[in-house]
Formats: sequence, structure tokens, C-alpha cells
Amino acid sequence: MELWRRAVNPWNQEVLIGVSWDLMWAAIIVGGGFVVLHTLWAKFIAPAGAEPADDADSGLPGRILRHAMSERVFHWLMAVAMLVLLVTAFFPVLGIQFAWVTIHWVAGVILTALIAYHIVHATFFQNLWTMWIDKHDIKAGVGEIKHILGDHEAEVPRAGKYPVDHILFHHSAAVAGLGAIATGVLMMLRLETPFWTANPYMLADSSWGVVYVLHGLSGVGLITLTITHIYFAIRPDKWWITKSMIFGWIPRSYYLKGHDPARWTVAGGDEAELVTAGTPDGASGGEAVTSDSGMPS
Amino acid sequence: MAEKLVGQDIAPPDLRAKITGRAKYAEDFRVDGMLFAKLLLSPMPHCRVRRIDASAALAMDGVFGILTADDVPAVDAPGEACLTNEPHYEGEPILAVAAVDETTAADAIEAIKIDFEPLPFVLNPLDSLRPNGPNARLDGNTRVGREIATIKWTEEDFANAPEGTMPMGEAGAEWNVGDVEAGFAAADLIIDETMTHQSLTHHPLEPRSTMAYWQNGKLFMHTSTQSLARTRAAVAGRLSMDIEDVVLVGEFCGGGFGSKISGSTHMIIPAVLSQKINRPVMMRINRYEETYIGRARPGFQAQIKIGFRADGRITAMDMYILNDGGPYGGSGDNMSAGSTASLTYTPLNQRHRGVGVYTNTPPKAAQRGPGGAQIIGMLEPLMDKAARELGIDRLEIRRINAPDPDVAYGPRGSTLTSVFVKEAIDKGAEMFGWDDRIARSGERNGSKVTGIGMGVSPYTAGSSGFDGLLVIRADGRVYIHQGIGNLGTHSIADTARAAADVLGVVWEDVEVVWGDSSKHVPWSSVQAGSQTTFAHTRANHAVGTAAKRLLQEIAARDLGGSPGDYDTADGRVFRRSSPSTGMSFARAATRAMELGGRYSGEEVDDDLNDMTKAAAAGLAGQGLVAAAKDNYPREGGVQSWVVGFAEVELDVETGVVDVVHYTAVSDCGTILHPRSLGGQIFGGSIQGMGIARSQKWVFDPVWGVSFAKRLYTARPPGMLDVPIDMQWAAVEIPDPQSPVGAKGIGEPCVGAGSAALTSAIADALGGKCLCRTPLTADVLLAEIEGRPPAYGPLDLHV
Amino acid sequence: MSDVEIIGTPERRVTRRTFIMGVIATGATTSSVGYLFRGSKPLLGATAVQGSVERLVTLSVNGQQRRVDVLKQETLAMTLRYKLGLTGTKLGCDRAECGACTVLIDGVPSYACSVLTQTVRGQEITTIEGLESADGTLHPVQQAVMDEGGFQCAFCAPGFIMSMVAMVEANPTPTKEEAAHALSGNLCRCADYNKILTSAMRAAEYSRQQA
Amino acid sequence: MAVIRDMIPAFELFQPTSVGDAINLLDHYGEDGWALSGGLDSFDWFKDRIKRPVAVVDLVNLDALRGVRETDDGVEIGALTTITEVANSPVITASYSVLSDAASGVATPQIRNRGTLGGNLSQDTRCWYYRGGWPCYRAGGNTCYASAPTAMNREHCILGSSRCVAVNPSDTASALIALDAQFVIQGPRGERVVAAEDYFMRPSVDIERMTVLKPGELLTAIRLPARWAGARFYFEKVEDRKAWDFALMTVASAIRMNGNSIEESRLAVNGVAPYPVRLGSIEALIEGQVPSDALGEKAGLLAVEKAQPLRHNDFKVPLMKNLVRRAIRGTEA
Repeated sequence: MELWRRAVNPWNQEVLIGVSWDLMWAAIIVGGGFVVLHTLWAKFIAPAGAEPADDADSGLPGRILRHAMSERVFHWLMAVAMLVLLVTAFFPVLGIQFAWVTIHWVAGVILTALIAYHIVHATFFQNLWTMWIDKHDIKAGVGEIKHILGDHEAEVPRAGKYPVDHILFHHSAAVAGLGAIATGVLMMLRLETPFWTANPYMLADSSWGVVYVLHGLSGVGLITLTITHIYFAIRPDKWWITKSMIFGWIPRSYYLKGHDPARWTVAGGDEAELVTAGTPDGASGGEAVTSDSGMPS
Repeated sequence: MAEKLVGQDIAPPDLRAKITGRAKYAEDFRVDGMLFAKLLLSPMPHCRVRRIDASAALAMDGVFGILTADDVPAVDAPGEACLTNEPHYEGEPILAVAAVDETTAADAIEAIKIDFEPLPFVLNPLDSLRPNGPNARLDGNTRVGREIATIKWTEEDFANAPEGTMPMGEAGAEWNVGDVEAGFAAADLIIDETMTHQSLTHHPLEPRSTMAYWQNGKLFMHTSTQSLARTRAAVAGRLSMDIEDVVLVGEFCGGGFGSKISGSTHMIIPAVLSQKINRPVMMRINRYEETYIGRARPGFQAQIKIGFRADGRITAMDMYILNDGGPYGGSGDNMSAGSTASLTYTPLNQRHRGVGVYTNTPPKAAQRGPGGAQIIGMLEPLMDKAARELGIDRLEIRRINAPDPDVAYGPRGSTLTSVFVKEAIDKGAEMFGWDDRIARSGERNGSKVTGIGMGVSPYTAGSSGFDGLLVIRADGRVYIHQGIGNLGTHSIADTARAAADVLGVVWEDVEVVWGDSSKHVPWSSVQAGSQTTFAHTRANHAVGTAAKRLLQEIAARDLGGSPGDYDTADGRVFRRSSPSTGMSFARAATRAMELGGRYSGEEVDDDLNDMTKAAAAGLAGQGLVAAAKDNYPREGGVQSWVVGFAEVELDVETGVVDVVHYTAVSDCGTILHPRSLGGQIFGGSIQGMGIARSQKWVFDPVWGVSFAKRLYTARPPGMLDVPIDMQWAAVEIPDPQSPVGAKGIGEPCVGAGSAALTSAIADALGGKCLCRTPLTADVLLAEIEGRPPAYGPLDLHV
Repeated sequence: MSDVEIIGTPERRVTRRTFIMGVIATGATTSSVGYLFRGSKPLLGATAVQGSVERLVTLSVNGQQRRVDVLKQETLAMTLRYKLGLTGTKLGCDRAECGACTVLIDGVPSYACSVLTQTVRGQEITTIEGLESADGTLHPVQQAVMDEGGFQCAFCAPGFIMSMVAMVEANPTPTKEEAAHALSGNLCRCADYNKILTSAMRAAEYSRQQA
Repeated sequence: MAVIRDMIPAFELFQPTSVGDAINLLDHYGEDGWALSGGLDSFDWFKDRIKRPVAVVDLVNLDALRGVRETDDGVEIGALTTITEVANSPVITASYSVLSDAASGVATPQIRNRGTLGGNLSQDTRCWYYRGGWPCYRAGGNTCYASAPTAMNREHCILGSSRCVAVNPSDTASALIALDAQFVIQGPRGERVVAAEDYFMRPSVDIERMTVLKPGELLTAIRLPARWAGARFYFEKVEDRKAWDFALMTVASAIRMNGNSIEESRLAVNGVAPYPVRLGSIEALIEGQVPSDALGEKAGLLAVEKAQPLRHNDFKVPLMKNLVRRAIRGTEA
């Protein structure tokens, strides 16, 4: 399997020009393989997870707001942008040809804006710690793995707002996404756009090679991540999470089962409040009913 | 008495071979066991070879050896070696590989691993003159006198130049005549223009292929050269060999135009390679390689200031010309341009300055009318401009400033053997119908505008002091040996006519011997600077006279009386008083062999060149052998003139120019061969038209590599790019300082053709001089449509 | 002289690249090639594949049948010059840009540098050497060039003459413009176009007289 | 690997006698195969040793693809018909002179004698950066050297670029678009027919190919519809030299008149974009109008509205304007 695409420059010096498209196939195979293995594992090995028991007297509303409207809108916009980028990047390689360049860079610009928004929003209006991996999370991660390996006795502490696997996914997606964006912005300077004229000589051709390789690696990385992400999103046993990204809330029962109130405190209240809380003004609604405990306990 | 041969149309003796495919050019020779060499060329404009790994190549079947820079004779800077480890331009040969066939050789070259260290490079002389600009060579960027030097201009020099004009800092060379400032003070009109003239490749149709092998310590070389005797000397010199050990065969030369004057640098490669691997080696040069190693005319960037008196007389001319010298110099075109201008316009005061700047572009060399062709093409539109502004006829202003026979021009007040340019101008004006055509100047017909132009162009046309050698054999025929090359000017045969006419033989009884040093040829001039016609009509006249003298002596000795009583004609030497008394050349030749000594070449004059003496010795005893040096007196230089007139049609909607008509009249003394002269005048003029209109030389400024490498991108003129309606004439006034009266013609035509077009195109633009070459459709259309100019005034290599 | 490291010393060895090399395939152009390939494609440099052309071919040059071994990638100009010794056909550019290599293929002027020898098997090839008749009589076109004093360096001459031969065949009564167009695929760097055109007009005249 | 030029590397050579065999061969070799017709473009690539096919399929024996045939709906020209035949064909000179005019202006007589119509239409671009073997987009790289601010791009495009700014070099392409020609393509999956303007690939879609031909496919015929026979035609090629040179620009128009006003027209220009451009907006503008210089001027200005010249090819803007103007004026009654 070829890893890199090379060429000789006008002075007959060998230069790197990008990743080999073989890597795209590798990414698809890895993603697909994971899906298959996980499906089999869940079907034949994993113990059937019973519906979690609800506790109406917990003083908690039946629906726990997990994702405020703004976060949901952001997520879906980003999802669309990401899919467009992947399709415009890789379909032509697969032989499905169309004028992809403009769509690709426009989608890229949109994604960049969204990520920028997200970074600002998450930094100043949300609690970064919810994405922090603490000792509980590590313990939980180890426990999960023990479970997968068959040790059903292993203790798995309940998660904070986000389970450790979600956090890991977020971080790897962040790395790949930011890598693609950083390199993509550079690459746009070689394109004729309404804003500037192309100039291939900004960097030495060897440096450009590195830029293209990083962009390629991020791209193929995102293929795998996207496959696995979509896979979980459509698994029935994860619908409650998927739904939360659509409607915003998760059932109290799942909250009680999967999350540690000490690490994800939900203020008491009744349905009525939540309904008001659930109004489109997600952000404030979010503030209304959830108040993440400041520090991890 | 046989009719004089000089002045007749006689097909050259080699023509039949040329048109039947029998003519053998260098690449047409084959020898047993002949191998083929291929070159590895530099991919960079300037670099150092770090490491060569040829193991894979040399292990290939059919590969016989490699030749690198370390194997070839070293050359002192800034000289050019045939192979180098520090290439100074993209395409410079680094090594050669010999293999059983070209396919194998090419595969072998590809199998070579080679590392380079890129070095700073520069394409545009101005960039190298900037305070911190790069140099093309590690040891400097120009040459002052004999020394390699570095000239950098100051920030002020650049700041002082108004936008779009050429900065002028320290000059590498300068000369003055009179007081140029006073001249401008006395002027009523001053024209000051910035000019750019492209560089362009010679592109002879035959690339410089060479085949070489060794036998008993002798080198046998088949190559393409303009001058046989001189190339033999050059090869011997480069290989430090005795000239007698070099057998040089160059019967035909497929064009040189100055690029093969004494062969070429790279002809040494197969010679050394053949010696190294002890097999004959053919190095076929293809067009791709020819573009790199085939030489080029240096481009100019110039600031030109001319002062005119109200009556049109030029009071002052001040020129500063940068010369795109290539990496090895080898051309002072920018300085010779000054003398040519001085001769053409005889300005009352003149200052000429220049710097020849080394650049990392293919090596430059003399190209037909070096310096002259460029400057005349650039100056003639300015004469038009002045004429317009002063309300003088454009032809008249040239006449007013044209020289008379007693001209003293240039820095040293050089004089000439003859000058009849005014006669040429007048004759041309009449043939061209100047008055009628100039009346149509600017006339618009549909989208086409008529432009009328003319160019007055001189250039060197002869030297003297070379040798003639002939043998009258027992068959009664006259064998005239020529050491000159056969580059298509027909001079091998045409200059021989001088000897034949002295002896009064018919052409059928003359055999011209040329093109092979083993056939015993005399020392000769270089076939360059249009020297041959003048030099070798004189040398052959001298040897004809010497042979005649010997015939007269033999006749007097056998038939009584004194040699003076005898004359020669129709293959006989006979008594003037009783023509029936005499003997045939055949008989005289036999007698000469019997008599020996000075009659059959055993003894020859001492003032002959050693090469001629050796040749005579080789012929000794084979008949009546005469050898003589051209000792005819000569005072002053020799220059010929061509005055070109053109009518063009400029399509103002496309920028395309059609040349409708061209007339050229020459001052080149006595006409040797009318049809051949016409061919030279038209051919040179058309090469000039190519310079003015279509030929390209383009480089990428970032990578320093060239683009217009192919004929379809370099664009030399083709059959449809020249007018079908062309006419030529000559003033036919013999040069008083030659017994034959003929001067050379190759050079001056180029400037005439180029200038006639630059002048006519400016006329079609309503007198606007764009002051650059080539004037392609894009350049013209931008001007016509008032768009931003396609190129900046000093943009070179575009 | 230099500090360049040069690896590899020449090994003299007798070449195996003799003229007839490799397996010569059976059947030049079989119409069943389509079915011969179901396996994987042959490697680069592998010996001849079935269905590919033979290397030993018969060419009809200047009226003679010449048996000659040609590489598959060999151009006609190379075969003429280096295999058949017909060096009258010149290589000026080897890129269809100068016309020095012009020959007639079934009477049609073509650039010999830009056609594979394999492509013209079975076609009648005429080169400059084929114009003169056995008794040394020049072709009318050659005679015309002779009488007009011909070319300058003449490296372009063989190509021009072949174009002229085709021209007088196709159009024995050309105008100067038509002649110029007929010869526009040949480059003369000496730019002796005027004389060449005069020769072409005379050539047409001679061929009319002959007809 | 050191660079060497002007010797063709070894390849396997096939000379199939039927189109089917040719397609099978090309399909079998895929990207490693190369269809050879006249060869004027191919040999350049081979001699430069930049394109190195494993197998070359010489189409010389496909006589079925030669010749000009009259059909019920106009004329069908075999793709292997030489440019000379196209230029001299009586039916084409009589009814489709815009094509014969274009053909007779191609390169030189010798090239027209060997070069085929199919080859002329399918040839690769002449961008000298790309042809020089530079690793540009079209060569599979990440760069367009020709659009760099320092680049030598006199002959490059002013319209329709997408990363690559090379132009299509074909002279006959614009004429065939003006004639609304249909191109017949045969491949392993049978036959398909595309309109002339759709035959040429946009770099925005596939930057490495000049045409829609996929490996294994052959252009087999060009069909000229009777609908445009005998229309008012105009063709012009602007070039630096009158022989050999590729066009700086070509313009071709076909106009059907109703009385003295334009009923329907087709205009195409080549040398301005990476593909020959059909000027639909101009066709719409002049419909129903009386051809005149004024109309031409107006059309010319509209044609170059979106032009984006590079550093050295600004002249193509006025040139295109003037050629469109001439194409309309040139068809004046």
C-alpha cells in the first residue's frame, strides 16, 4: 500500500504532494470493520441491557435537558458541513465526478466559522470541564474495556454529563477537524477566489507537501470517525442519545442510570418548567434547568 | 577567351549532392563499431553537482562508458568547458554516456542518480546590478577588460531612474567622441527612449552533432562547422594536440549563423569519450539540446538619447546598453552596437556606455550582425519619430546622417575601404517606390492599416591576409583548395572563381576541393562577420596570379621569350603575339612535375601559414602547385550595407501584422553570384523580420528554466510569414581595395529586415515606437486597444 | 579537478541487445485479441505479448522491399537513417516542427519523425534518394532546383523537395500563393524562401512539360 | 532519476483490426493503455518520456473509422479521417465550410495529412508548464504554475479556469460546436453520443483529462446535423505564425437567417478557456437581430464581461471581443 504521493519539481527534486488515496480505502475499511465487530459483539457477547428503571420521586423532571437548542443547531450544521466536505473530497476519487472544488472550500469556510463559534461558545458560555477526562472517566473507561473483555463484575462509575467514549470521540474529531481547517485555509491561498489571486510560491514546494499530507491525513481520519459516529447514532440502544441531539432531552431514567448527579447536577423541577425550559431559546432554557456543578467532585 | 565567371549564376558544385540526399552532414556518417552518446543536462539554472551514482547505468547491457567533467580539458574562468560540475544554465551538459544505441544510452542516463546543490541564479541583468542582487557566477557578474568583476549599482542609481526608464549606474565600458552634452545643447529635438531587445536562439536547422574516432593517434572528427581550417585549429588547441593529428571532415554545414564559427564547445565530448572507451562515438544533438547549447543572440536593455538639429542632423547620441551575456560572456554586442550606430548615423558627438552582465541563460555568441542587428532595429523607428516631429521626410533624415566614403567613425575614428550607402538608399527608394508608398502610410482598409518602414544597416564585410592554394593536374584541370567551411553561402565555389578568372579557365575545368582537412586545404579566414567573400576572393586572386606566373615561366622556358610575353586562357598558356604558340595546362602541369621545386610545391613562399605549407607539401609533385598569401594592400575596415524597405498591414482588431512587400538594396561591391547574393539578402532580412515580429525567448523567473525551447514556441519565420513579393538589387560599385571588388553580405541584411519592420509597424501605429522586440500580436493589440502593456519596458525573457 | 563523488566504473561487456531480441509474437494483428486478455496485464518490459506487432517487418522503400528489424517505438525517420542507411532524410527537430524529415507515404508528404515505422508497413515510402532515376536523370523537381541554384545550407532541402514532388502531383499549375501553402510545412532557417518558391514554380512548369 | 528527452521509451504495440478489439485492448490496459491515431500529440509526450504507456494501441487498421459519409440527417465523419480529408471533402466545403476552414488552418500540410479529426479534438493542452513535466494539477499535483503572479501565461485562459488555466488547443473544436455536432463514443459498455460542447472536460470536474473519454473509450465518429448545413458561417484563427502555431484564439459561428434577421445562431470560441466555449448568452442576444458591426460590438463586450485575464494575457480580452464582433459582422448579408 502506498502511503504518500510524490512528484518531481521543476528542478527534478522529489517532493511530497499528498497522501496516497489508498489511505482513504484504509480509513473506510477500519471504520467499516469497527462497525461490523461492534455489531457482532453487541449482538452475541454483550449482556442484554435492560431498560433503566425510572424514579419519579427523584424530584427531577421526566425529561433532562442535555443539549440546548443552540448546541443542537450547531451540531447539525457542523454535521452537514462535514458530510459535504467528505463527499466533495472523496467522491471524485471514487470516480463520481462533479465540480467539487468550490463547494468544498465554501463548506470548509462554513465549518471554520462554526468551529470558531463553538470554541468561543464552549469557552465562555459552557463548562469546559464537561469535556474534561477526570479520574472517574478513566476508571469508567477501564471498566468499559473490562466489560467488553467479559469481566461483567468490573465497576463502571457513572459518567458526568458526557461518557468518556463521547469525550474521546469529541477530542479526536477536534484534532482531525482543526488539522483539516488549518491546512485547508493555507491551501485556499493557491486557489483563485474572489478575495485573492492564487500564489503557489508562498511556501516552498516541500512545505506545501507537508500541508497537503496533513490535510489528507485529517481527511481520511474524519472518514473513520464519521462512520463510527453515524453507526452509534443509528443503533437502537443509543437512540436516546441521538434523540437528545434532536429534541434536547434525555429521559430521567437514563440520567439516573448513566450519569452521576454529583458530576452532572440537574436542578429539581417539574415537567411544566422543563417545557418552558424546552422553548426554542435553548440557551436560556438550558440555564433554567441544568446547572452543571462547577468542579468535578 | 573564357567569359568571366565572377558575376554569373552558376549552380554550386555541391548542389547535386544536396538535392539527391547524398550530401553527408556530420550525423550522416557511420563507422564500424560506432557507439552513441547521450548527454545528462542540468535541470537547474545554477547548481553544483554533489554526487553522481552511475553504477546502475554502467551495469546495463550495451553501456560502454561515461564521461564527466573530470575527464575533459579544464578551461579557465569565465570560459566554458564541454562538461561541467557547476552548471550555469538549465540544460548545460554535465556528463555523457556511450552505449550501443541511443535507446540504451537514454535508459542509462535515466538510471543515473545525481544530486545537486542549488546555487543563486539570475536571469535579468538589472536584477544582478541591484545592490544585493544575485550573481550568475560565484566569481562575479561581469567582465571589466580581461578581468571577471562585480558591478553593483547603488539604491540611488535605481531611485534616480524615472518610472519606466532604465537606471544607469557604473558602466563596465565607455567611450566618448566629442562632447555629448554640448551636442544636446545644440539640438532642437531630443528623443529619449527606454528599449528592450530580446535574446534569441540561433536555431540552425542542423543541430551540432559530431562523430569522432581515433586511428594511430590521429583524431578523425566529423562535425558541423562554419569554418573548416579554423575548427581544425580549435580542436587541436582544446585537446592540446598537434594540428596535423586532427583530421577534420565538415563538407556540409546545416546552418550556423554565428553559432558554429569554429565548430562548437561540445564537439569535444565525442572526441574525448571515443578516446576513453576506444570506440567511435556519434553524439547526435537533438533540437531540445540544441536550444540549450546552440548559442543565442544577447538581448539588450537600453536607454537611448538622441539630439537632432532642425535640419535632421544628429548632434548627439548617448546610449547605455546592458548586454544579457549568458554565463560565459563571449559577446560584446552592446559595445559593437555603439560603433554600428556611429557609422550609420555619424552623430557629431557620441557617448557609449554599457555593462555586459552574466546571466544564467544559455551561452551567447555572435549571431549574424551581432550588436548591429539589434541596435539598427531599435534605432530606426526613432529616426522616423524625429523625422515626423521635425517635418522631414523619413528617408531624407537617414540620408542626411548617412556616412560618405571618407567616414571616420567609432571610438578610434575607424575608416573604411568603401562606403556607398547613399547610392543604396537612392536605388532602394526608386525600386520600392518610396514616394508612392509613403503616401499610403496610415491608410486604413477595413480593419487593416498600412505601415511603411525602412532600415539602413551596415556590418563588417571582410578581412585579409589569408592563403590560396591550387593545383593544375596532368588532366589539365584546375583544383582550387579551400580551407573555408561550406555553411550554405556558396563561398567555397564563388570565391574560387577569382582564381579561375585570373587563369581564364572555364568553370567545367575547375574542381573545388573543400571540407576535409586530409585533402590538404590552406589556412583560411573564419566564416563569420561576412569575411570570406572579401578575404578569399583576394587570396584566390593571389594564388591564381601566382599560378599564372608559374605557367608563364614554364612556357617561356620551353617556348622561348620572357614570361611576360605569355598569357593564359581556355586551359592554355600562349604567346600574346602568336596565340598558336603555347601549351595546354595539362602539358604545363607535367612539365611542372618534371621541374619540381617551386613549380610543383616542393618549395613554397615563406610567408604562408604553417597549415598551408603542410597542405602544399602534401600536394607536392602532383602537378603545378601554387600557394600564395593575400598580400594585397588594404587600408581601413570593410563594411557592407543593406537598405531594407517594407510595407506592412496591421490588423487593428487582432494585432496581426502582414508583410506585404519587401525591397532590399545592398552595397557589397562587385557581385560574385547574383542568385546567391539575392538568397543572402532575403534570407538575412527574413531572419531580421523574425527577430522583429515573432521569435520568442521565454523563461520562468522563479525556476529560471526556459520555455520557448521548441521551434513551435520559438517561432522562427516560415514560408507564409514572409512576403511573396520581394525584390533585391545591389549598387554594384566595386570595392577599390580588392582586386575583385567584392565585399561580404551575410551580416547587414539582418538589421535591415528587422528595422524595416520595427519602423513599418511603428508607422502603422501612427508613429508610436513600442521600443521592444518581438512586436507580437499581444503587444500590438494592447497598444491599439489602450490596454495595459503586455510587458514592462524593461521586461526581458518574456 | 572537482570533488564530485562519482560511483560506478564502466564494465565493458558485449551487448545482448542484438538486432533480433526477445520473443517475436505470432500473428501480427489478430481480431481475437479481445479474448486473449482475461489474465492480469503483462509487466513493463516483458517480452512481446500475443497479438502485438512483430519486430521483423518488410518495408517498401523507394520501390524496394526491405526486410528490417524495428523496435515498436521506432519512428520511420530513425529506421530510414539508422537501419536502411537512407541519411538523405534529415532530422532537424524530431518533433514535426521543421519538415526536414518529410517523406512520401503512399505519395502523401508526412514527417518521418512523427510516424511509427510499424504504422506504415505495407505502404509505399519514397525518400529523397528515391527520386533520381537509375540512369542518374534527376526528377523534374530536382532539375528545377538545380536550374534555380537551389538552397543555401540545404539541410532542409530533402524535405522541401519531397513536399514539392507532392505539390506538383496534386497541383501542376499552382499560383505562388498555392505553392507557398503547399510548402508551408517545411522550415528553412537560412530563410531562402524566395528562391525555394521560384524553384517550386519552375518544378511545376517542368512537370507540366513532362506530362 | 535523471531527466533525458527525445528518445521514446519502450512500449508494447498493438494494431487491432476492429474497433471492438481496440476497445478491449484499451479497456484491458486502462490507465496504462494509449490510443494512437495521427500521433502528433502522442509522440511529443512519448519523446519527452513524461507519459509512458505500457501498451500503445495503434488505430491505423481501423478503416471503419475513416471517411466522410452523407447520412439521412447530415454527415458523419469517421474519427480517424485525416484533417486534410476534412478540409478537402466536397460535402463539407459545400455545406459545412466553417469546419473545412478550421481544418485547413491546422498546423501544416504534413501534420494535416497524418493528424486525424478525432485526434485534433482529443489532443492534450499545450500549457508549457504542464508539457514541461511540471507537477501541476493537470499532472496530478497540487499547483498551477501558470497562474502564479510571476508566470509566463501569454497563451493561457481568461475564462472558465478552475485551478488549471491551460487552454484547449484544437482548431476544429469551435467549428464543431458551432455546427451542433454530435460526438459518438464507443467503449466497453457500448456506445454513447454527446454534444460537441459536452465532449470537452471542465477542469473543475476532472482536472487531469481534456475530454469526457474514459480509459477504454474511443471517439469513433462526429455527426454534423443537416439542420445547420449551408448556414452562414464564420471562422477565424489568430496565431503568431501562419503555419505550425497553435491558435492564440479561434472563433466560429453558424447563423441561420430569417429574411435579414438572425433566426438562430451558434457561436463558439477556443483558446480562451480550458475547454472550447459556446457563447449561449451571445446567441440569445443576437436572436432576431440584423447582423451588423454595432450588434457585433455589443455582443463582443458582453462576451468578455466575465473575463479574468492573467498577468500576460490581457490582450485576449480585446481579441475575444473583436473576434466575436467579426464573427457576427462577418456573416452580414
